[in-house]
Amino acid sequence: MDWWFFLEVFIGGLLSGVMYSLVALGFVLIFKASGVFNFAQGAMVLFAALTFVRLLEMGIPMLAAVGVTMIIMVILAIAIERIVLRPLVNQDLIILFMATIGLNYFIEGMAQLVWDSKVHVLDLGIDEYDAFEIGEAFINKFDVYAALIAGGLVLVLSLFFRYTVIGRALRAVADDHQAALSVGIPLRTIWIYVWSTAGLVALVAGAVWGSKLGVQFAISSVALKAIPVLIIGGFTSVPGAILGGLIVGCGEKLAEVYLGGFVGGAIENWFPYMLALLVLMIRPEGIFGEKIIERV
Amino acid sequence: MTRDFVALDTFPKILRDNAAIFKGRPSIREKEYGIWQITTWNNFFDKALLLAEGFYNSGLRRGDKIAIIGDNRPNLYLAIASAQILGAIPVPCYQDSVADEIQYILEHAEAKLAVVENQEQVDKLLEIKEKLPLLKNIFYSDPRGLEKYNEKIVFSLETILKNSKEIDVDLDQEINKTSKDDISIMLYTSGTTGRPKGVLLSYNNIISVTSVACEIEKTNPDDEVVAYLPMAWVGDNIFCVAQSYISGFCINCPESRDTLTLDMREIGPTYYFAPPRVWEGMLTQLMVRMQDASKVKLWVFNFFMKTAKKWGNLILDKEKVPFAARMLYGLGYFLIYGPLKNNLGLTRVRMAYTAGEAMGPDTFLFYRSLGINLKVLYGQTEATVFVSLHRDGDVDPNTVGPAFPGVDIKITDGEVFYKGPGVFKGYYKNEEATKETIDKEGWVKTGDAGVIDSNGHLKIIDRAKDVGKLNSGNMFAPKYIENKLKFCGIIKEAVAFGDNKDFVTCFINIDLEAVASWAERNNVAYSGYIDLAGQSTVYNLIASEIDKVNRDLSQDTELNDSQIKRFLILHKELDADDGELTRTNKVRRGLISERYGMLVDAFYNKENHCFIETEVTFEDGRKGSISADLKIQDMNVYDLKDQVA
Amino acid sequence: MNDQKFVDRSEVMMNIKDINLSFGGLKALSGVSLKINKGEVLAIIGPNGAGKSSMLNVISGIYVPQEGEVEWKGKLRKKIAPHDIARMGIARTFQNIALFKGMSALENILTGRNILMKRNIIMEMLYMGLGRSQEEKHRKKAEEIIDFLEIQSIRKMPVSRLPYGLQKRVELGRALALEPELLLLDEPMAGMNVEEKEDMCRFILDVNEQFGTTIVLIEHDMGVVMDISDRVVVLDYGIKIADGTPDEVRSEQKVIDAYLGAG
Amino acid sequence: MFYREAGQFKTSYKKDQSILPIFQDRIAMVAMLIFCFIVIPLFANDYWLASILVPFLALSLAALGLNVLTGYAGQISLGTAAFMAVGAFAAFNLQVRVPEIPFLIAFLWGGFCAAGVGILFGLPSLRIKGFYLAVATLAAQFFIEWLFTHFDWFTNYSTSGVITAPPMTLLGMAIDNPLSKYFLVLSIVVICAFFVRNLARSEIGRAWMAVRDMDIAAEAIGINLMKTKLLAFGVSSFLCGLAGALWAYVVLGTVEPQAFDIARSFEILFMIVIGGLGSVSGAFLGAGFMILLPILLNNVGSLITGGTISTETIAHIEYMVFGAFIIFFLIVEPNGLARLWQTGKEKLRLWPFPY
Repeated sequence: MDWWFFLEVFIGGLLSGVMYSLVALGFVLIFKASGVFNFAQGAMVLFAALTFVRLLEMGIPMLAAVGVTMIIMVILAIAIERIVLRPLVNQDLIILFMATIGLNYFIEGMAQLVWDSKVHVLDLGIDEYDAFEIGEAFINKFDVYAALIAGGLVLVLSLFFRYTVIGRALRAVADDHQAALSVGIPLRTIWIYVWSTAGLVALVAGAVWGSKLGVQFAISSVALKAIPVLIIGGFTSVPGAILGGLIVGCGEKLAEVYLGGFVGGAIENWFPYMLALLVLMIRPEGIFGEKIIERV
Repeated sequence: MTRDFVALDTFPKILRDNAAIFKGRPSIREKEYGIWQITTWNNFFDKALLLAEGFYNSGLRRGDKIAIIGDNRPNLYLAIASAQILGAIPVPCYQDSVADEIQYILEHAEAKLAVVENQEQVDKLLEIKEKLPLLKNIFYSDPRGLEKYNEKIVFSLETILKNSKEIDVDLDQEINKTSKDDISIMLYTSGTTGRPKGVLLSYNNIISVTSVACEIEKTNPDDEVVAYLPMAWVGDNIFCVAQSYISGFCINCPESRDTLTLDMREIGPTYYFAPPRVWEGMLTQLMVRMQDASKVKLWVFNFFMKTAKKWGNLILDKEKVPFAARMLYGLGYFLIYGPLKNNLGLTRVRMAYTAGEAMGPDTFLFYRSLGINLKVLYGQTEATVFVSLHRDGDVDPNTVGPAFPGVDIKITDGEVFYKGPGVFKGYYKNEEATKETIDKEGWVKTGDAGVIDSNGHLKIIDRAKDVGKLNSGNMFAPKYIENKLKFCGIIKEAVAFGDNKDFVTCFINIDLEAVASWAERNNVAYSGYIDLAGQSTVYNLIASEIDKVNRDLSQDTELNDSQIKRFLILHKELDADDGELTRTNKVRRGLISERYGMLVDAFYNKENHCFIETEVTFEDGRKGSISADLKIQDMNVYDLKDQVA
Repeated sequence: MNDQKFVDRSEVMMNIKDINLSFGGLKALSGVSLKINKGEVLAIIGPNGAGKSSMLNVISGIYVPQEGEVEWKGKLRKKIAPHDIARMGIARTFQNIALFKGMSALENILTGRNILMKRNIIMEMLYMGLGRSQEEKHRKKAEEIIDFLEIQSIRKMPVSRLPYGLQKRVELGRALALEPELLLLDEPMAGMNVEEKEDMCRFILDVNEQFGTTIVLIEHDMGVVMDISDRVVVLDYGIKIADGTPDEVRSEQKVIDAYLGAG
Repeated sequence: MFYREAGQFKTSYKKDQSILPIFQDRIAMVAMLIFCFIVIPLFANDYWLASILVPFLALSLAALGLNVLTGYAGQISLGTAAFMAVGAFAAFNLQVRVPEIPFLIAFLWGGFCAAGVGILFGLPSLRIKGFYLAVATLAAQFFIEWLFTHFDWFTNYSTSGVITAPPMTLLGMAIDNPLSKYFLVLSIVVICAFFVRNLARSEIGRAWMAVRDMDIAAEAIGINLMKTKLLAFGVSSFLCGLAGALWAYVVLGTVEPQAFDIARSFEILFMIVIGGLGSVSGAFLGAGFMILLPILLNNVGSLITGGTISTETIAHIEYMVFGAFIIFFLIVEPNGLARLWQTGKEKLRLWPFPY
């Protein structure tokens, strides 16, 4: 067995895992604040990425494009809160879940209708094929940068959560809605904030994924990748999301490389889910998730 | 189907015959455990025999009385049949009468046995058991809550039906022994005054009258009737029991009081009797419900109601009607009348009766316009119900129809007298009362004031003894006025005064349901009956109705003096439990005028308000008192002249 | 239903020997012993947080105390699957109504009969043979309960549309449908108006009388309970402070304190 | 308005519990069956039969299956298409291996295999709820899709990786033209619908609904959650498997695993959300809606823009419209078209009264 190769695969896995975490982060934010499992996160990633790339193509400078996209995402967030969440407030979670599936379809449709469904190249000025050499292992630079960006975002977010009023309010909401209100910020505002933040995360994720795979419809399916990440990491914990991402990342890479061969390959589609299932059977609330206690 | 009621001259004989000719057909259905449980004629008869044995064993003999107390339940009808087989006399009592009312009747009737519905009634009887030495046994139909009773005299009907011992008489012979002049049943008339009197009705009375009624209406074994009227009331015994015996149709007993309307809907009776207040109640409810319908719907409804008003009755009376109108009515029938009748459970009604009180012409015509063949009859317990009756195609809302076949009617100084095959055998143990009522030629005094109109219809004005004179010397017929008031739908009860007075005044009871919904629509806030009744807006509402009546009365030469000058709205609903109404909900005029004497005085002492405190009985029997300061309102009256002008 | 008229109240149905129950450190019940006699109406009362619900769950078998043992009909009871509790003859109602919202009152009660039905998917699919006959057989039983609880008029209404009091009644009906020997009522009168409470009391007593069902109810206010129970047990902070007839308990100083203390 | 219920009283539980207790409803049902079995075949052309009605019926069956699981038993599933795939491939393989097997048997076999797989992936439902469960079913979705793509054995080593349904003959008649196919599918679907309806009103159905509405209470009255949920998974997957077989044999003819991708799963989920959770009619209404809406959009689109509009754009709009409808229904009428139908019926029964 070639340990360098193993290391290479392993690190590669970790790095791509970070990107999963990035998407998962969006889910966690919203779940923490509103208990909604936002299936539309993937679509939001797509929408953000498309918007961003199209703005760039229009020749708008990078930062401006980021800004505009952000504004659009915020508007989207507000719209969602008003049109979808408000009427469904304190409905069954499962209903909300299905609503976000609908939302997912809507946004996907909209994204491609407003912009288009071609594949767009997004260049963040990072060479995708350049790589660091560690011993005999090659580590893709791009992945490293992506990881750094992701890490940075996570850092920013956790600071935001810890040191801003909104942030604290958000944490409060996660624990208990009444408490949140006592902080003095109406639930609705909070939701808008959360969804906007999720929008931001979507943008970053979109940009990173986009520049890796090219911005296209397929991006929205990274959401499906993120779900097992959440199951493993737990829906309510940011660190959980990170770790979950890493686990899934290298788990699937290693599985692909070392098992895939025997079973005809392309197993990374379902492997994370099987992993997730395993976790679920052992610990239904995920590794970091808070235990759900049912009152008799 | 014509049957020979000379041979079949008693109910036991008819029942035995029915068991043969209607074998396997339902005689009585009861909704129990969610479905309509059927008792066929033959097993009704078999059960009756078993029960008869049981009664015989517990000492019931020819001529003995047996009290029947409870809601309409097959077992109680069964008990009546069984008693009759033994030649004993069933005495049904009102299930909601209080203990001492029951006690009087059982004492007076010397009842040996009592068959009751449930625990409630059993308790009532046990409470007065000591005072009824003659009462040997109590049988109950519904065991609920009675298992633990270890009273020696209380038994369940089921036990009898299950384990009946052999007896030394042949029931078949017993049945043969019954003859047409035997007493079939004894019914106590609630009587607006004094103690109730036991009216004795022979088989002949009932069968002769009923068979004619069946002839007129062509009743047949496929008819359906819902038994919901008190068993102690003659109506139930004729319209349900007797007629079902004679024409073999099925009696349907509702599941419970509060499912009556549902059960009515399910059964969809073909034959329906209801006192006016029920019909009126239905109509008010219907209108109230329609109030909340959408604009469009309401428009359609009103449109077709107009159509019905215009043509419905003509069509029902088989008169000539333009084709277009028929079409329109047909459409209306599909869109409105049909569904409406369906909702009221009246879809299949072939014959509908009302009696007992006068009914508002509008209400009356409303139902007829829907194609419901509603008819008024005038009757008494003493006449085995039928004295006069509307006939198909000869219906007049203001009368009670022409004399019933075989009945003669005469009016002597304003009072209605009749004679015929239905005339009762007398009051039980009350010779002089009997003499008072039936004279030598067999004319029966009704105590009602009435007239026979140009086309031979009898028209009832009022209780004869209530008809008084105003100081002006003009006739004063309180009931007539009160009814006119009640027809408006928002007045539940009215009590008019004026005998030996200068002018007419009256107490009003508002119809809570109707007025409440009016209040809602006009957002008038109120906290309860008393409050609502006191509201000046409500006073004005009532005043406007009274004004209509006054205009109406002013056109009547004899009655224009009877216009209402002053009125007040009572702070409590007149209630049978307080003795203010009879069990059949007729106002006890005398009692009221003395209990509320001070109010009456206030009327004529020109006071414009009066404080009163009255004792009331609550649902659960507790006593309490309510007081209020009642406002008295004046009305303006009209002369004949300014009508002409 | 099992019409066992005269029940021998001395016979012990369940014997709970000084149990301790705690959730992660915090004690819910400490050293509580309790006998439930066959055929009695036993009320467990106490201020909020006295451990009433925990007690009920111990009785029903959902919670297994860390210490102490529970004897059911003279035999030591081990941990049981929640769905087997009913099979032991124990039925319960819940504090905040736990009806099946998607069903009518009748269906809710029928569902209570499920446990007594046989499952045969083919026959039920064809709605023939057993599939149909048992539906009809048990419908009869359900109807008897409906009749008993006087809810004929709302038989086919969806429970979600019923007023609170009636919902409680339907839930009682569902529990009765199991034909239990032991019936646990978790605050049966909570949030009812006086009239509804009176009705409920009447039904509880009738159940006890007619079917000889042993009844354990927990209530938070003493009032009503005192009139209908043969025996009252008072809990306070997870400790049994009184056990006896209503009158005995009423006069118990500790009880008065506990209640005044709890306000 | 059409109802005349007065006089329709029930004298036995048999009558009271019959599937359509109201006379007017029985009439309506008969009328509808006549319409489906006689009128449609008389007047519908091949286009309608082949490309609208038959697919509609097949998907209705799948929706019916999912409705058993999600609507009645309250267990959400995103793996419907996977179970359909199992049905299709199992049926196909049975016939390939054992050629003389009649296709109906093969269909049943497909159903049972699907049921087996369904139960397997239903096992997690004992520990997990709501969308956690959805994840488990997603696992099924991806795993099975992958399985059929990567193991040629399932496709009988066909180079193109697709399966081609053997010709079907029933009692000597070849079922090859749209009409015969229509009759075949219609019959199967009607029968299944009848069975589901019966289950729903029996002890099993009540157990399912009890678990759905309040599982704690359900346990307290002795309902075994595990058995009940797994049974729901089994029955549901059986129907989906059957639907899958129909989809492969009758609708497509040649199928690749991607015909049963996650999009299909969502499509069917949408059908029951829009059609109505927990009702048989809902499955059909929803399927009808999902089939007809695109066609409608197409026509409307080309009408407005005079045919210049690109199919791609239409597709995007379709996405948006579906999404919007889902949200709309979840907000306005969580019980879907079926409930609207119900309320309409109630109105008719109460007519002319508002309540």
